[in-house]
Amino acid sequence: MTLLGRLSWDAIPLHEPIVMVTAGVLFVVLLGTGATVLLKGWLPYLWREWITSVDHKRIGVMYCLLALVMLIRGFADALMMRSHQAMAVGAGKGFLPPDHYDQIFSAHGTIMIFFVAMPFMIGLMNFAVPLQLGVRDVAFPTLNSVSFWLTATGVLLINTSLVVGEFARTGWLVYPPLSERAFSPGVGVDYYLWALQISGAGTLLGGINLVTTILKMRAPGMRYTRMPIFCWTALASNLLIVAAFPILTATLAMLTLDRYLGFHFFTNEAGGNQMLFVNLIWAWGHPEVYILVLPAFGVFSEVIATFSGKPLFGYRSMVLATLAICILSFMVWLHHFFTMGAGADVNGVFGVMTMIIAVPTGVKVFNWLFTMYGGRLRFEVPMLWAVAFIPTFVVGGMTGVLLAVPPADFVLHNSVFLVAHFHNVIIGGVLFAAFAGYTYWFPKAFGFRLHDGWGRAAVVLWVSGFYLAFMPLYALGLMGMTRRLQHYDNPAWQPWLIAAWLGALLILGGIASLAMQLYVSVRERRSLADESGDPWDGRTLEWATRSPPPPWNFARLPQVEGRDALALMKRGEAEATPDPLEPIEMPRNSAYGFVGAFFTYITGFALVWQIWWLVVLGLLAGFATTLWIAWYQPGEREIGVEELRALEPAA
Amino acid sequence: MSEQKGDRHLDHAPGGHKEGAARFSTYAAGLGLALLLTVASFALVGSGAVWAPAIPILLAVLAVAQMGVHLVFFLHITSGPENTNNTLALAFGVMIVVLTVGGTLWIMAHLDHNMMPMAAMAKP
Amino acid sequence: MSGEIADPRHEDRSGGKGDPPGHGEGGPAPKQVTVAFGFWIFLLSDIIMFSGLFASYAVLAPNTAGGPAGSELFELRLVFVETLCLLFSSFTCGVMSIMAVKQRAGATYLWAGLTALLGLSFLAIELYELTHLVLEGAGPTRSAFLSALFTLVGAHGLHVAAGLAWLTVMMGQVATLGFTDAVQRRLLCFGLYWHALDIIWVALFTVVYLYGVMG
Amino acid sequence: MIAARRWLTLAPLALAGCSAGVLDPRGPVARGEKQILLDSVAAMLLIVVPVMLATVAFAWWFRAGNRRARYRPDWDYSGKLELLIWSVPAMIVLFLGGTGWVGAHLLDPRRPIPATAAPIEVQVVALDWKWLFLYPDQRVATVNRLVVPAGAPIHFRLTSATVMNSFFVPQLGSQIYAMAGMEAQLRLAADRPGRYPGIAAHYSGKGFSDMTFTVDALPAAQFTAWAARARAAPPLDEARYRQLARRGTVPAPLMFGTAPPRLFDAIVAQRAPAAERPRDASNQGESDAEAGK
Ligand code: HEA
Ligand code: HEA
Ligand code: CUA
Ligand SMILES: [Cu+2]
Repeated sequence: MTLLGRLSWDAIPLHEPIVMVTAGVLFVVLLGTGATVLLKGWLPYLWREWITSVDHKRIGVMYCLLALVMLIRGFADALMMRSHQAMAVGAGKGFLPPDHYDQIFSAHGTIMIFFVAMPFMIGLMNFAVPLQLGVRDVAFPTLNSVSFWLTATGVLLINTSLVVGEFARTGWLVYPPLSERAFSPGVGVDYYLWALQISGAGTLLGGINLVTTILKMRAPGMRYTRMPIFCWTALASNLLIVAAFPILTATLAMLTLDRYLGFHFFTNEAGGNQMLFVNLIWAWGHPEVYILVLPAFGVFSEVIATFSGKPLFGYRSMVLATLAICILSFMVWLHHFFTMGAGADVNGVFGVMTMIIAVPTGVKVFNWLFTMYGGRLRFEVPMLWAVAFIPTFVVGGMTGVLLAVPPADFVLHNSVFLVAHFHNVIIGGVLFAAFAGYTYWFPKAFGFRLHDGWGRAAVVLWVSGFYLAFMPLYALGLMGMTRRLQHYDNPAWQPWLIAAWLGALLILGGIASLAMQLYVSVRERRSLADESGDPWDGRTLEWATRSPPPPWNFARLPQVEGRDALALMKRGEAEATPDPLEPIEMPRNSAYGFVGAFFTYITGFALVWQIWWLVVLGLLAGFATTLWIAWYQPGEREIGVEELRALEPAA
Repeated sequence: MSEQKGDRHLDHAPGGHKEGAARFSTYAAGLGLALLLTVASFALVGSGAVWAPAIPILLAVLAVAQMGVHLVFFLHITSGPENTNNTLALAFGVMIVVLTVGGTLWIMAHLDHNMMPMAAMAKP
Repeated sequence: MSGEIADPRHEDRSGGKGDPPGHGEGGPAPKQVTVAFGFWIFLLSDIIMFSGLFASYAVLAPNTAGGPAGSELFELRLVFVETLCLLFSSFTCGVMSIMAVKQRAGATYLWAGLTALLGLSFLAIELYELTHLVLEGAGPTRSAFLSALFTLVGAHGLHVAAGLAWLTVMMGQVATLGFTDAVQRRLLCFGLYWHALDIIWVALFTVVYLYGVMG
Repeated sequence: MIAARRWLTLAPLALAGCSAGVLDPRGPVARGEKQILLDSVAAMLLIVVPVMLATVAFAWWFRAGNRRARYRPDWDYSGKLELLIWSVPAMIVLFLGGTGWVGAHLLDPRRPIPATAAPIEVQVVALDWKWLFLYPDQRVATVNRLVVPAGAPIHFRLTSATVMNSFFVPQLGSQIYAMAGMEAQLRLAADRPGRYPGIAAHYSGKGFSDMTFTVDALPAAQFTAWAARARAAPPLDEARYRQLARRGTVPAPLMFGTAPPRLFDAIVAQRAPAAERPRDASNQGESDAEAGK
């Protein structure tokens, strides 16, 4: 079988019913979608308006859609784990054999972080930042499409592992030596490595794009001190991407060399050093969690200010806190391995540095509170998420700071207390922000609001489900339960795990409400329509254009006179003098992202299975595509004043 | 060339040239300085010119100086206002490099020291 | 004033009367500035990637696992020649970009050719050195130290090779498309890339070779 | 609502106390750590509880429908408040940071525990998926059962013959990683005789969940008697070690009368006899026979 490398029929897990049923369902859904698209003749539309689109709004929406699809896989895994652990006590071994269980928690962590939380946050930033800055697109629209399709390639590759081969059984951060060839000879880790390298490249390019956009592409008058706070957090988050992802690239590359070419970076033999991997992966991993949470803070800042009918309190200290978190997040990574034995001085320094992050974060929390103070609060769904977020996140932050105290971490490390901590900050922080931002910007993206009742139901179910699912884990952690257990012997743990399972079921209800909300809203889109373009009485520039915005966002770039630019205009303090329209140039669509990603996928798949001829072929094809684009770049299209006037009667 | 217009304003592309500046001579000067520093570095090794334990430090200084030469003469990074963004980005990058490399070396040194086998000191 | 900035991507139309573009007052920066700045950020991220490799090399350098150490392997004379190649190529690359700005195609080819020649010589020497090591039994699988060495040196070498491929493509573009704005921007980015590789090499010859021979 | 939240966070603390976890310490290290844990939580609740109350209070009072609340649409800065919101968290962090710093030093895993009794040496080897305990002084060895004298400090030296793991007895305190080629140190002590569960706290592959052990703290005299009895058990010879080192779990604890001298050092130096089967099968392999039967 040298022609197909390591690939053979054995790679398809025919003997595992759960996998085969999942794969079957997936296949039918994909086939059905494909058939519908073809039969209804939607393909040209999809190709023209979405797949080859370089419009930041479309790309943002596609990122969020991708996250939504992966949510289903990530949550299915979570539900399986919770159900399994609820019964795997003593002689009962649950329904998942260790082989499968170990794949599930690894896949859940990997997918949730890389393919749910990341794309969702990136999608929101992609959509909202150029609008808030008052410009027409990101700095490099074609590159933006490339970033998205590389991320999608990573998603596709990781999901291929469900059907062809296996997933890694090493936890979401593939610690060696367990992930070395000696202990994990299968393709699971290889899938992980290549999927992350490919999507990581996309993320890095996206980060460069947004940093450049924010620093170099702002509407006239949009000084740094006038930027909406979401743009500031997006800047900080993308700076972290630019700074942290290269470290991940290097680290994973070294593990790849170990596995593929027999190098000895992290092996047990020949002087390899596994601690080096742990050190490097967290040098990326800690900044990563702030990459996720900083834009979340930004979303809440916008939401709370808007629905309080007030400017954000303490803008300057908000900016300062954001930048402080951005920089501090590179000085704390050792707190993930206090128990490796670096000694008291090192542990002490990194512990204290970690706790210091609580100060700027606390400042943010207080600023939100004082924004609400003296406001006129409207409890629309985004605001409900924000109000649920503050107390929830504060608990998660508190347990985080507790873990930062080295002696406390010595007994809590790797326990389910830690699992509770990070779900507390990720769900209570990042996910709630994702939902808030989704509800908040949805009318901007599609021209109609989301259904209110189902949104409220989702809030209630998610919040109560979250508490029920994760508070028991704090207790279990204190009772000495460690993470990643396929089964356990202590019957005292079971009631807590059953409670956690019920909590996960409530969350399932929350997810169902979100799905219902989307369905109902699309059906009733006429009655939910928003003609004004400004459904929430917004304060920032994205609400100054119509919904959905035209491809060029603004027929004339707005002139910014101060912070909360739109609020000022509404007060009449910044009267927009109607300048004459000017022709604008819009980038043309490009198939480069999609075609390039296709060849990247082939290359990635071939690398996983070591089909070397296909690797060469894929790389050559990718290179040829790049040459093609270098010569025949679609370039830009000028939209003349007449055309513009016809398309934008209001202008 | 419409691109050149940007140069009149206070915002420079990294590596962009100022109009009319003697650019050939800039590169020549950069080359000369870089050669000087390189020769000095290589000559220093194994020469008895400096107190031996100080050589690594001196080499590091020379390397940093040479990087500075490259930045200024080849990449045209300056401290002028038109370069603020470029310089700030560079400073951020340098800070990250210093933090990760420095932190890694510090952490790994402590780990190695603490976990050195008590009995078998000699590495196999 | 807002109407004057109708085109965000192409050029600045503030007419020089107001504040600089891209600094918040004058609207979006001209495309040349955005592209070069974006590429600059990319280079910084690349340097951070190398810093991960450097840190790993520094940690693993003592772990020779009974195999040869750097002081037994490195040949400083070759490294010196390699360094000269790169330094001179940086100079020729600089001259090439001057010629490109002046839109002198012939001179651009000439200096690009020199740059490529110097780059190729660098690669040839490096390749010779590495194969020599492998043949001596000091290949990358021998010890953690050698794994890190080959990876660090190899990553830089790969960057140089990629740069040469890029340069070739760019000359093709100059020949077929002429000195369009897009080609000029790409040449500017190439220049940045090539000079950045030099900076990494300075760190590399100091940390790996000079420190290495001192043991 | 807020009360319910507080209850939710605090109840586990109260309820968990009665079970064999970190809130039920049985040694000086664990006791110190529990104290630090509770102190830190208390210090943080000082600020966290007001934040939660304020959230609810502000949200309630400033709702759009409340006409009595004063709407101040331009109030977005106050220097005094800014000072307050930077300094109050800073003070709490100062306290926690100080505690953390001192605690990191006083409870450093390598730091000797002050005691009158002489410390006992135990060498710990993480295998796939079992714990091997070597007693260099008593010259005996056990698997998955750690027997120690109560009251005496225990000095552990830990390594792994395979992947990374973490040695953890929740009721005795601090866990620490066990890694191949390296030798970590840890000092714990049990106050009183008793039986405490011990776990592998770092995922290590297929058999990880079964990699548990028990700690039996015996009165000093009984410990000596136990060691004497243990010496009568069959020896841990090379063949036996190879068998142990191979991947698989053991159904019940094992005991060995003698162990090769310097076995631990050989494992650290990676010169120990190899596992019985070559390392072809993974940690996740399909058919891992149970070792040591
Ligand atoms: C979005 C994700 C996210 C966020 C925001 C955080 C935020 C924080 N995290 Fe968390 N963390 C994770 C995701 C996150 N974490 C993940 C995924 C892991 C585990 C990965 C794995 O092992 O698999 C982890 C693990 C982890 C550990 C390692 C534990 C271990 O492995 O043993 C530690 C230890 O210090 C820690 C600490 C912190 C701290 C101090 C914060 C702080 O930023 C929190 C700051 C916020 C507050 C403190 C609340 C608000 C502040 C106030 C109201 C002011 C006053 C408060 C005080 C003065 C206390 N985290
Ligand atoms: C973003 C990160 C993220 C998220 C959201 C979750 C969500 C959940 N997680 Fe996860 N989890 C991790 C990251 C995450 N987890 C990581 C890193 C690990 C460690 C893995 C390892 O050990 O290696 C882990 C491990 C982990 C475990 C293993 C614990 C152990 O080791 O013993 C369990 C057990 O039940 C669990 C449960 C859950 C549950 C029930 C949810 C559910 O409550 C929530 C499910 C969430 C959703 C389904 C919603 C997400 C949707 C979107 C964001 C899209 C937006 C949608 C719309 C706008 C409509 N998680
Ligand atoms: Cu298998 Cu989920
Ligand atoms: Cu962290």
